[in-house]
Amino acid sequence: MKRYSVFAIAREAARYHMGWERAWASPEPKPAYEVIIVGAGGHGLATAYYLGKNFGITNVAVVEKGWLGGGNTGRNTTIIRSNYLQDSSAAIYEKARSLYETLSQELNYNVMFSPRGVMMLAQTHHEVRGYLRTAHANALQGVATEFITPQRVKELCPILNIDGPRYPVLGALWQPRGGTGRHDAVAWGYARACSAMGMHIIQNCEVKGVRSENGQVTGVDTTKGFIGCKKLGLVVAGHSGQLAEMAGFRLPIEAVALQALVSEPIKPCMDVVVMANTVHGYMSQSDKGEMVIGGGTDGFNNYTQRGSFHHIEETLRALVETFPIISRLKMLRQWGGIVDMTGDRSPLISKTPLGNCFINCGWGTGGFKAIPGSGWAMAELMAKGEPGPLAAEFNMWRFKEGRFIDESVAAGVAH
Amino acid sequence: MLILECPYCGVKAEETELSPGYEAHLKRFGPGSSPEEFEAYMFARKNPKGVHFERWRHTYGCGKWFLAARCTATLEVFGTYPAQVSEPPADIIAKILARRPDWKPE
Amino acid sequence: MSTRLTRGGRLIDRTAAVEFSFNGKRMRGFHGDTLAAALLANDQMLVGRSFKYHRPRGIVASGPEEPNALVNLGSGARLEPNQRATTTELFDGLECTSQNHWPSLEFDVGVVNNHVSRFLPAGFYYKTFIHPRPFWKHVFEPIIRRSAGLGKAPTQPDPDRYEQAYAFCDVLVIGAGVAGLKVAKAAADAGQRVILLEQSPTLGGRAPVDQTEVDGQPVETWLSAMEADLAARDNVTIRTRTCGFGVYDHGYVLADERVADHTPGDGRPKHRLWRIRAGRIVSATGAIERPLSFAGNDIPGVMLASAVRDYVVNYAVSPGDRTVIVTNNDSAYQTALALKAAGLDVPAILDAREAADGALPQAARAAGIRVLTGKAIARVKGTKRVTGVAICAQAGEGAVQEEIACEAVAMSGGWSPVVHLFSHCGGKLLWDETISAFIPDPARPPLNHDGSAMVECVGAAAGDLDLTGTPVAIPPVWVMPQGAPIQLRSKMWLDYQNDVKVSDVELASREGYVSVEHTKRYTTLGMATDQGKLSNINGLSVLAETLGQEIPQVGTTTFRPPYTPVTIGALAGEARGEIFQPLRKTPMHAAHEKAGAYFEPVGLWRRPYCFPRPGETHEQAVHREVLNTRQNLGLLDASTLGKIIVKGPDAGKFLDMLYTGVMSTLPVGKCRYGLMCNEQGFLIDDGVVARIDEDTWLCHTTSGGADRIHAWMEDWLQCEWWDWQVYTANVTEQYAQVAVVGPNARKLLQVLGGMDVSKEALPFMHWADGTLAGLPARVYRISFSGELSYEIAVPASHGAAFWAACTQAGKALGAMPYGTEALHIMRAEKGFIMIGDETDGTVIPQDLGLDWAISKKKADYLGKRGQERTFLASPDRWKLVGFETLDGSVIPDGAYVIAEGVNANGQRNTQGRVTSTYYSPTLKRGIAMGLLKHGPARMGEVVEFNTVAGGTVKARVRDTVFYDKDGEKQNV
Amino acid sequence: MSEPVSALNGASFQGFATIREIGPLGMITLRAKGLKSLDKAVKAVTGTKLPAQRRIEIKGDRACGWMSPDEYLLILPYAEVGAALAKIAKALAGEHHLAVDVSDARAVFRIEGDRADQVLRKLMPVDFDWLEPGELRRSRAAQVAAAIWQQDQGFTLVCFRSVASYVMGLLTHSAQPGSEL
Repeated sequence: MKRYSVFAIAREAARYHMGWERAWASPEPKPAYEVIIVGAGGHGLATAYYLGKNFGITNVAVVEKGWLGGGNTGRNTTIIRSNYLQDSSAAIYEKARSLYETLSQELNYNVMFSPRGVMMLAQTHHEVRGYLRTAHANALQGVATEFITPQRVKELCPILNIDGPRYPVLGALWQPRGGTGRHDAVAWGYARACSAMGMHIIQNCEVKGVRSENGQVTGVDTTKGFIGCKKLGLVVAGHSGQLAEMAGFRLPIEAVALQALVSEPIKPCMDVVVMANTVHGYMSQSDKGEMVIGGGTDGFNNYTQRGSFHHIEETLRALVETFPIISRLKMLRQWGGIVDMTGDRSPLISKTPLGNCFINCGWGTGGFKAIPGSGWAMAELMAKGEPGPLAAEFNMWRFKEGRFIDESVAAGVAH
Repeated sequence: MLILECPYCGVKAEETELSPGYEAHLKRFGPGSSPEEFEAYMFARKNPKGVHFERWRHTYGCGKWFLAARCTATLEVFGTYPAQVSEPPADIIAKILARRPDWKPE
Repeated sequence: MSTRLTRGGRLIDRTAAVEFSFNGKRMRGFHGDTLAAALLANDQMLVGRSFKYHRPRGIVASGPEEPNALVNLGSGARLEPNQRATTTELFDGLECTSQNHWPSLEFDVGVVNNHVSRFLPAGFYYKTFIHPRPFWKHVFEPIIRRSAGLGKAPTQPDPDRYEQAYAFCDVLVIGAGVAGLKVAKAAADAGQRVILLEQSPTLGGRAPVDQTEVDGQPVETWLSAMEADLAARDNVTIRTRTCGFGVYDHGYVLADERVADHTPGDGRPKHRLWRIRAGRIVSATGAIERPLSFAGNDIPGVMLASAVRDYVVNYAVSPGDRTVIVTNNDSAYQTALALKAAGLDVPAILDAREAADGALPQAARAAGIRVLTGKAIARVKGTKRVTGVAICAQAGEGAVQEEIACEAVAMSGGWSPVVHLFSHCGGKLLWDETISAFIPDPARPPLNHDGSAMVECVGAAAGDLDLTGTPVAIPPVWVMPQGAPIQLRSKMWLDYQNDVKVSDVELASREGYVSVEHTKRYTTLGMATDQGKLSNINGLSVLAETLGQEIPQVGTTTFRPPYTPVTIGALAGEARGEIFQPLRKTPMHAAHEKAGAYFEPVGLWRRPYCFPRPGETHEQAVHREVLNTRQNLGLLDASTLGKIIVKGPDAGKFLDMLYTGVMSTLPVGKCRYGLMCNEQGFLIDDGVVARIDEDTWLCHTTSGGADRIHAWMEDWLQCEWWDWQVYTANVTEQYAQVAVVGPNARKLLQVLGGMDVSKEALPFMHWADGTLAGLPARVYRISFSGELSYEIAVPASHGAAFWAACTQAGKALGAMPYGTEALHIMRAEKGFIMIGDETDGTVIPQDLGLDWAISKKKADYLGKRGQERTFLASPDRWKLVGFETLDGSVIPDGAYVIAEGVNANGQRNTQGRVTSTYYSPTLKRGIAMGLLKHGPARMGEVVEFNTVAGGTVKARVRDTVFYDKDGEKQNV
Repeated sequence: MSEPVSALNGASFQGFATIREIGPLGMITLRAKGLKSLDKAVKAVTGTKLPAQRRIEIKGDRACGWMSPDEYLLILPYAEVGAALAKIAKALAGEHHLAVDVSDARAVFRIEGDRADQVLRKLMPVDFDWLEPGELRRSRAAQVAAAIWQQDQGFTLVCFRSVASYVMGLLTHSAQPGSEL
């Protein structure tokens, strides 16, 4: 792998950039691999990457039915934060966030992690108490957050209308090292690094069936034929249910549409990420100048990648009230993704009823921020066959015991 | 932005007049049921990419719950029917089969 | 120079001059002009700067596809960034400024990026700015952000109004060109209800510019007749200035009507969002001309041929005295003829095709225009405006054969049907070899709710580019000249706004970003504000060429709404300020406002948090309210509490399933506290239930719970126990409810008069109907504060009067109103739980020591099975206890009880948390409740709570009742 | 006894249509289905027959509207509600039903004028072209529940009392002069 640097660019500029090599190879599948990961989104690629990096397992194929990074990795609002309430959530999201801090250097690919700070507004007294609880939990979890005053909120984000009138800002939970990243670059950077380790990323290869013998997985049938494996990881977000069905089990999951939108680009006016959960809206400004806005989920099963527009309207109402200056901006583009919601809205990183078949799914509306941590934990689970501490609580048997990892209990939501 | 006809009042209601209620025809398991039965009742949702039976409430109308047969991949609606049944009625099944000949009722 | 012609201009009114300003420079135009036309008429060729390299940008197009001519429109509170000059109607006093430059449009420091553009190829930022690590956030990113971003951010709230409206029709036609008009008429003839939308102010589409006749009639004659015909019909609604921008499932279409953009400040809504439900959608959205890729095709003065034609014919604006035409198809010859007809010079038509013998080329030749076939532009000369072109052979590598001086270049690379609306909901496209464009596949349309085709395209949108009566063929010409070397390719712009060049797409392909989505994202092709209307197909074809694949193999990108950007204010609609959300008010709301209440939101309700007096802080007010209630008399507006009537032969059985306790045995006239759980077993609501008569109960819920619990009841009754005979009614708002609380409570009721409320007549946990202060009243003797207390329900229409009567009569008894915070403190002093404080959706009643409210005898209730699961039945759960700090301080809200050591993830172990913590003015010290592992077994133990500052607070575990443990105060 | 006061005390607005808050009206929610004496009970209170699906039967200042397959809205003078409830109780004695006074839980608006429908077309996802005289439509006005029907060259709109000022705000916004559709 040729290293990227400003010198490399200067060198290439002299020859009109004709000498750049492919970021990742596009090989045809081998008959078998030690590990197959289904799904070349951020989570799948990160899983492969850490299998190689942390466990030396490089005989890995990542198969993808479309183009890599083309699912929710390329459709989210790129928020990175770890100010979660429950210990197991905070652990994995903070692991992810801390890996993001150095990911550009590690991958030699600028993923543009921008720790510009994330604030979650408290706009009711109930929300104040909820965020104070999270702040106390975070203090014990090693997650740097603080509860800040309305004045500090205004200093950090001058375009916010903190005086209501409907929901005056009473404070905010502030994570200064939260922020945003460049979503596509995360997938591309991991893909390039995986490819450099000799792993195969096989795009346009849809899995049509999962084969097993004596309760152990043996491989997958794909549109490019059968590919054998000793271990199989299913990391396909919105289509987890379909893959699980092929593998012979049912997941506590429903697939619903989640929407987002961006405005036309304007000059920088907002340096932080703001989430306003009372009114259900969140917003940040991208490096291009677009206001990046997240909406809500539909309440019905949906695989179309199209949500219902009234959710967009609700979000925009809320945000115009919170950020009055956006009223005269224009919505440039809206889109939807299919998210898989579990019974407690927390993910699964788990063994499954099928031997050597592992699942990583259920990230709901909050998966992007977790990618490095999720891949790290999934790689550990797949390499060792047993979960490490990061994944332990996220097993799929917790529902039977009633052992929820419920983040909605505080005022927070899992975006 | 779906429209579904409420079988009680005959209104072609749009989604914003309705509240979604996820999977229909769930069988309740209470005290005495096994851990597996109860878990399945609570969590093991059918999540098909295709024909799905689901609950809707005509919240901004007559307030009644009704059931819909809908395709989750195309959002086509095959029909709606009152909630007081434990399985999809035959006419709804027929309507689905007319448009999805390969579909197999459970 | 570009200028206004002395005659012509079908859309302008030369008798109505309009003054406007651009970058502070005063200019003149005419009524009917677009801003773009008026700028060109004033020789304003340079209108902006590009995104990445800050290159000079001029007007390219004449419609919503314009990528360059974006301005900051207006000023102050009415500033609107990124306004397209090509679709902005000119009005008197219009002010606008150009974007993305510093210090000025003419001299822009950012253009340095242009000079080092070789070092800034597609995706350069992924490959650099990696070291040193903190520099991305603090150095590189701020620079990138500042140089990007286009228009100015507004700084003030929007003073304009917006509104929305619903419409329904059988057939919705989007686009009122000839094709759309014909479809609308046919549908109307068939008796269908038709809505016809047109984004521009006038009907006719391109026909008046591009055609002389329609159906054998002169085009203007045909149009006026058609317009009059449709306008006269009851079943046709025509809306101009209305862009149908998005098609959504089940025939739902959103359209943005620009009601008052051209008459700002006239009091009308600025925009109106139409929410249209259509049986069938017809997309008659025409086609958009494509640029050609030749070196220097981004220099101001290079325009789409159709746009040049529009400016000449519609606005009598000349782009320059000498315009060179470059094309791969016949339609651009119309531009040559139009220019010629306007008396302007066309030095040459460069046609990339080897032969051009159609009617239009023949007409051009006949008009004396020099037509050169097989030719291309090697490069355009000029920097801030075109000065000439160098000509080469299309088949070659760009060797210059001739140079021609000119002031403008009109280019046509063919036409792309506007298939956006067909694609929004999943309609699939076909590649049409004849016209080198994607067209809608009628066999794979988007589906409606009934499985029928939801959208069909007609006219040019369907690929029917037959404008002149002869079939149109457009051969592919993707790069000009065909064998252009990299030096030229790196000067060929695909995306003018985002500065994406042919060489960038080739680089992406070389690096393996070969999925069209990868290419787009890597290069930012098509991500600009025109969303690729001009650039997508050209970029796709370059990608296909580099991959050696056919275009349809490479695929197309998904079209997402909106078709053109839509003002966010229009999408928010009327919902701002006072009507942002419903604000629910109790009948006493006005009285509370008058009394200076500080309100807090509780769901959509507003409830007084406290009633501060002049000079009092909220905290002081709350403490005064608590003490006064405990010592004298407090009045609380409790109207928001949910009240649901449950009646029927099976009502008792039903409530026994709903509540953890037994309600069927409650005697008539009595009240009982009840808990409701969800099927998981978690506590979701609580309240007092009163038995009204033999088969009627009244269930009180929390303020936030009324609608939710009513819906919950109906859910079970309709979907599970539909054979049970039970009716419910939510009567929450029928009653105003006042809690009269404190030692003087009974006295107040006696003063109001009308009912015997003595201890004997109305014991604790009983209710009675009667009359108070002359009003029909239901009095509940219940207490949430530990004091002698009555809750009195009167009809809401009398609520204000009753509150006034209580306040008036209470004066002598020391009555003061109190708010929700005093209520919370008093209930905490008594150890009463609060839904939302002690519960958070993961807490079961058993955790809260509420086992007394759970029937052991019942075989079933909602939540019982859930509570039997291992984790919920575990003896190790955190359970409710009281806490008092050793030093009397208040435990911080949200604090956790720390435990020894750390867990496997290195997080500090915990063993509990505080759920309610207050300074008790009654006890003059901090009090708290919370959940603690094995809590009830640890009375007297000292535990440590954490603080966010890293310290700890020591507190002793105790029972939860801090005040009047024996209930002597409430049982008087 | 004080006079009953409606939510907005009779507020009004004159735009391109006239908006008036009226009431309080007497209103009874009657829940019952398939009872023999139901017709009689309704007739005794409102003087009308039992409405069919989605209909409202109006007679002078009284009416009976179909709210759902087992729910009717009875409208009558405010002062007569007590007596009416007694009549219903008597007529339906021994049969499973629920009749309850909701007069104070509601706010009622009149929207009048040639373009009254346009005010509502801005707020409700209802096809007013097909709303028949005598049809009662329950739906949504912007963000709250509302029921409407045509009556006397205008529309009557019923919503919950607590959101009366919100609904007045909506109607006022929608009826602004110059914003005709």
